[in-house]
Amino acid sequence: MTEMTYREALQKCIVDSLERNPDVFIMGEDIGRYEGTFKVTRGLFPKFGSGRIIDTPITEAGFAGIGIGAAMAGLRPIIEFMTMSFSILALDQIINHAAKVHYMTNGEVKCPIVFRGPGGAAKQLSAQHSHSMDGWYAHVPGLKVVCPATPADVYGLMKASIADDNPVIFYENPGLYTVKGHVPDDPDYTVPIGKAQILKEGKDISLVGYSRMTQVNLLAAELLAKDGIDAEVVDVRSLLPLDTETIYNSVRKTHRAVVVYEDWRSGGFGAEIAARIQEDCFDHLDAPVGRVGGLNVPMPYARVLELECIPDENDVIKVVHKLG
Amino acid sequence: MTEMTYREALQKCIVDSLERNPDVFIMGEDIGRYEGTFKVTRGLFPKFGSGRIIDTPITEAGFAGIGIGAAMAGLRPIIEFMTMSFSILALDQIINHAAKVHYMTNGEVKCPIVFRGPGGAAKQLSAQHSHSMDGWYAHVPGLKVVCPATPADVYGLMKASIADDNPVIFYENPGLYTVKGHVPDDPDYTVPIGKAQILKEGKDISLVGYSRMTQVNLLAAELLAKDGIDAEVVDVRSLLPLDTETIYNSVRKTHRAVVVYEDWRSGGFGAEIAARIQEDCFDHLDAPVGRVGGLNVPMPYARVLELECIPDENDVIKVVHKLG
Amino acid sequence: MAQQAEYKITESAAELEQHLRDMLFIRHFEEKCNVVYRQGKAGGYMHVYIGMEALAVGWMRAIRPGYDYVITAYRDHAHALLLGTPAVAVMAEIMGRKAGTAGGKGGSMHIYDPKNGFYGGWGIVGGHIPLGAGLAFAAKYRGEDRVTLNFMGDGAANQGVVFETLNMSGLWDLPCIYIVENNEFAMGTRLEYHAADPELWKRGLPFGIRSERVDGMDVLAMKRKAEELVEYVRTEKKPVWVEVMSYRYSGHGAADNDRQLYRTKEEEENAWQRDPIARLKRQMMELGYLNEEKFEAIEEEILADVEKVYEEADASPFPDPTEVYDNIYSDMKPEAGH
Amino acid sequence: MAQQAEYKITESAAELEQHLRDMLFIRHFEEKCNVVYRQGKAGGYMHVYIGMEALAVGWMRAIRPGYDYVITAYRDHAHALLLGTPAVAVMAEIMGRKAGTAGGKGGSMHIYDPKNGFYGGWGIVGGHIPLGAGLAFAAKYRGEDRVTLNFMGDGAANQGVVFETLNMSGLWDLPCIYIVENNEFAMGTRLEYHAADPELWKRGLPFGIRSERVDGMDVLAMKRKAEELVEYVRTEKKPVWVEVMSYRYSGHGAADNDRQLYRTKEEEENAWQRDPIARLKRQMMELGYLNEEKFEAIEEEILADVEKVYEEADASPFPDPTEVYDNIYSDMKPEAGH
Ligand SMILES: Cc1ncc(C[n+]2csc(CCOP(=O)(O)OP(=O)(O)O)c2C)c(N)n1
Ligand SMILES: Cc1ncc(C[n+]2csc(CCOP(=O)(O)OP(=O)(O)O)c2C)c(N)n1
Ligand SMILES: [Mg+2]
Ligand SMILES: [Mg+2]
Repeated sequence: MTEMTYREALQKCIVDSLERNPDVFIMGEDIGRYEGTFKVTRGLFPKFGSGRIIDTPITEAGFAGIGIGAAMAGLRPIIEFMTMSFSILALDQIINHAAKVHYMTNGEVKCPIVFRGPGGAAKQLSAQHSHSMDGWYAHVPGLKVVCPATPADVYGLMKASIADDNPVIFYENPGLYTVKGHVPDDPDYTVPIGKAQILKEGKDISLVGYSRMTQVNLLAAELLAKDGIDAEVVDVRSLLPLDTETIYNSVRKTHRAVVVYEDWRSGGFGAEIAARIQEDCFDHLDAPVGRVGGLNVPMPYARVLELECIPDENDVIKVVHKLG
Repeated sequence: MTEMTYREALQKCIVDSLERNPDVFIMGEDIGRYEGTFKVTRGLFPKFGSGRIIDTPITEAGFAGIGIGAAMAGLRPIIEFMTMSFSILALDQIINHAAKVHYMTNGEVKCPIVFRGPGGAAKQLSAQHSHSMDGWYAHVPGLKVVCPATPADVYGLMKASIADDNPVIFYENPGLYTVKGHVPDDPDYTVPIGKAQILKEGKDISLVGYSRMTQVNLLAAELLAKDGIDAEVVDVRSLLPLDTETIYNSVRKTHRAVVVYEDWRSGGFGAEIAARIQEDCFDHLDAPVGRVGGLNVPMPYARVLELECIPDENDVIKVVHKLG
Repeated sequence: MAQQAEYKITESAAELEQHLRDMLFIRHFEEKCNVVYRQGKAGGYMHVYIGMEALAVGWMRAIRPGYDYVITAYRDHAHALLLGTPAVAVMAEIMGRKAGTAGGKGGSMHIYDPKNGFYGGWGIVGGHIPLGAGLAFAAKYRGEDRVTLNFMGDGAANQGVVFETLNMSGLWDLPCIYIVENNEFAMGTRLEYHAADPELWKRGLPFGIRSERVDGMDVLAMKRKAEELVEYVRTEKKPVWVEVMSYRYSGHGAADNDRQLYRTKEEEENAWQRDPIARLKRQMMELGYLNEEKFEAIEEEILADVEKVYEEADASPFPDPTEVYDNIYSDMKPEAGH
Repeated sequence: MAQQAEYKITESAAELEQHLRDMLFIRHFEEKCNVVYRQGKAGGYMHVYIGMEALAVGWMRAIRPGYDYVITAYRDHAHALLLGTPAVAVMAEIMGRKAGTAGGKGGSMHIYDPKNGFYGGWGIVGGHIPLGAGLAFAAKYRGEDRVTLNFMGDGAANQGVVFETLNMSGLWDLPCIYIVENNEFAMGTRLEYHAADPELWKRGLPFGIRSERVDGMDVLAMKRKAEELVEYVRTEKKPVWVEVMSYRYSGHGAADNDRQLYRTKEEEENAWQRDPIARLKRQMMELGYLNEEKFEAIEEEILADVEKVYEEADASPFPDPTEVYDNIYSDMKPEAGH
């Protein structure tokens, strides 16, 4: 185990894969010479060259599609979106092409590609640069969607994503890059896609979240402990497939759940998780499934307004108390 | 009141608006000379000319954006997507531009535009032409989203949508165009955006749906009546804003609810409706909120497979019985 | 209109007959598809290639079959047939059968046969263009000398992603040929109503890409030009943009019953003067390689073949409903049920 | 590089001084923005116009202010200031204050002032280009002779939607001028790494659109050219595509600390030889309209003005948290709460 940041763990896994598999390459805006806006690809260009670390024009649909075509021909591209907000321009490529080609060919063509980048709010990037698109992707059959919250998971899930023969949406968050944690030294360390985990056990209520909200839930659990509430923190990790068993087992034990997500509250993927919990654990619930999401507001610029919009530990605690 | 089809009612409202307001125009692929793929604009081109019935190249992002710019300058465009599936190419324009401009200008710029077209499955159009995008739009603050299920509503809601100073997603369904019903003769007949309606009263269970699924729910209610189950049919009509009061009042009366939607089950907007019902009506529920959605499958071509995917009255009845 | 090519026919009688048979097979296969559709044995959207046969034949006979990559939109039967996909599998797919190229999941618009180098069969206008560039990218990445043929319609040539792809193709020297099948219509919209300048061939120029306009109603001229451009791409390892002038004799799709809305009978009749099959027939007759009887015999034979294809496809079973969940992922199924 | 224009200076001393003042105000306003950002009083992404002043001044002084429409991307301070938006409102927006053009909701990237014809201020690269065409469409629809200036970066000129818009502009004769602010970089990516052919001016040609490449580092040449093209669009009612050669002296945005990754100090120094402010200063001195003292006095005055603008903006309050729900819709609020 070595302690490192989320960014370092992610980069380590990408470098590792580039070194070991010549079919892996990475493509995106300003990732080469400029080393990436969030610096995940720092140092890669001199090491692997312009043939494998590919700076693209600002044409998200176009280079996503080129990646998909390359994957159909058997390569294993990693496509970086500078932010996931910009992947909205590539949705047709991802959803109508990458996600469907395996089905439309009845299994004849595989599409092993990873789309990655930070989603959600950073700091004052305002309305057009702060999208959470995780829920939209998690809605689409044919995609897998992972949202790692820790350095170990970002390593292990990237390993699994590159190895996967299906298109994977690999969802990061600007607020996670500097989070520190221990990462196994085994270069083959893999976290299987589709497995949730319990990051903190508890008996009173299940805090169910993913990506940066898992860190928020850990904080909330600490604070709740002071109020004598023993919260269990369920890190969903993978939205599609969704590990309902781990979630349900937790809820069946605690009899209460709050689902926490950064995306706009209304219609975000937390709604799906909440809907399923009540569907399948109805008789175990002592209270309705609570939800904490982002305000239903285009992200404003002023910090005082922005902070209103992004859910934090106090918002979680408030809903926990509301559920009684 | 005059009896007419959904298509006729829709066209009548559009013609009416074109006649009365010179700022209204309609733009889309093959809507003029070719009279529209689903023939909603039949006869309009000779009547209003190429200045107001505008045939576009196949560039959804581009003409959606031109419409948005025109709306920002005070015109009232109606943008037809040949099918809503293709609106995926214009999502950036709709979501990042139309939906946000009012907020980003703090109210200085209005964007009175209607995006309309049929969404969901028609018949064997397969994976790339059968999208339900209603849930994605209903997730986005700044948009309004309506899904009329009857001829009267398609008239009245189109009237309201054209009059609205905000961008409206006007969601039709290929299966609805030939549905017949009575439409008020008053050319000013308007259905306010944001109001659900009870289409059939009942006391045993609430069938909550929208668009074509409302017709399916009506059928299911008829069949359930034969089993002695008295179902109430709640036609949501407008997803954003969502009239939760009408929905909740129904559920508080029947104590049971099934939410029915055509979109992929996992992550569709039905999840949001279900999540809200259990959040706010928990103590009134005798059973979990059930859901019926489309299979989590890219739409297949063969009719036998396609029919598997699209929810019908039997699927609704099955879930009603399952809830006990 | 593209200049008509001047050339001497150097092909053998057998070669010419093969081109004739290729075109006739497509023509009658597509006619049969229209019948099948009218009978309700095919559904959805179905788009035939009648009138455009010379275009696909010319290109498909200019590449290395099974090695080079081919990708196109939904008007895709001809490309598959010419690459060697069994006609029964194509017809079965169109009829939604298990024996189809995609087990009935794709239908007419989504024919694929990667083993023969055919990557579809796509329904979003313009959407597959970057995919084709990606196939070319893979060839270049691996140091192979495969060429990719990337077909699109004249309407598709307006989509933004096409220009994005051209820019990257020029920037990175992708070995890809972008072929605009200009059949004068995008559904019911005539070229002049959808393109600011109908000379679509110019659109490669601002990206430093070799750009041409050629006649696609003359199979021999088409093949010569195709050979020249394929050779250029294979050796120079650079992209090409080429507008091929053609015409769509049929409606946009089998469901399009409104041809009179956007063109006159007279225009259609004029266009028939350019029929590529009639032209090759004439050329062969002039050379003494063909006479009316022989032509009729060939046509009879092909009609019978097509009929057999249809019957075999029609006798094959529909997919089983349980297959609906198969092959969404390579390694798992989605959550089941409504 | 664009040919340097040959012209005789016919402007009065007062006019020239106004241009100088315009450019100097932008320069110092932007310098102040950088300071404000470093102090943590502005956040997010902020992009300044240093080096490009002549470009915006030339165009903005060639149109009918408040009548013609202007739209641009996130590098938008200069455009607003020149159109008459109060500098305090711009600075306040950048600082996230209630007195800002958008009450603090937009920030540096999203400045708007529709009353002065300014429609923003947009963050998705290329995304606003069809919107600008839509403004022009509205002018044409209403039979007005307004001209729309639609600015974008060299990087933005690759986005597909730009080409889609050009096609429709050519097809429908939209009275819109597409202005590529070619400052040689798209963030950290140099022109030659993002454009297949760096001569971006060619991109209007396949759409039958008048297309030009001009020098944007000479305010007088810029203004002359702008006047000519604005007049063309206003009278001919046709679009124009124009590439303006410029240079970005600053980093991409205030958060970009990696200039050495994509260019050398030497290149930057060379570029400073083309500084548009120094050029106009020289021209005015040659004509005897300016001397060093007077220049310093003007600069002092402007620095003081900018300082006052900053102080006024900084003294103004932040928005109230409750405003977060205001103006999402014109007539309602969304559901509240987390
Ligand atoms: C993005 C998108 N928009 C619209 C359609 C509907 N549509 C299918 S084919 C077609 C016309 C395409 O014309 P063209 O590219 O010239 O090809 P052709 O059919 O003539 O071969 C249209 C509008 C679609 N499939 N995808
Ligand atoms: C669609 C999209 N992709 C990426 C970005 C991130 N981004 C912001 S500015 C920029 C560079 C744009 O360069 P250019 O168009 O030349 O304009 P300049 O900044 O030089 O004025 C990038 C990549 C974005 N905002 N939108
Ligand atoms: Mg065509
Ligand atoms: Mg630039």
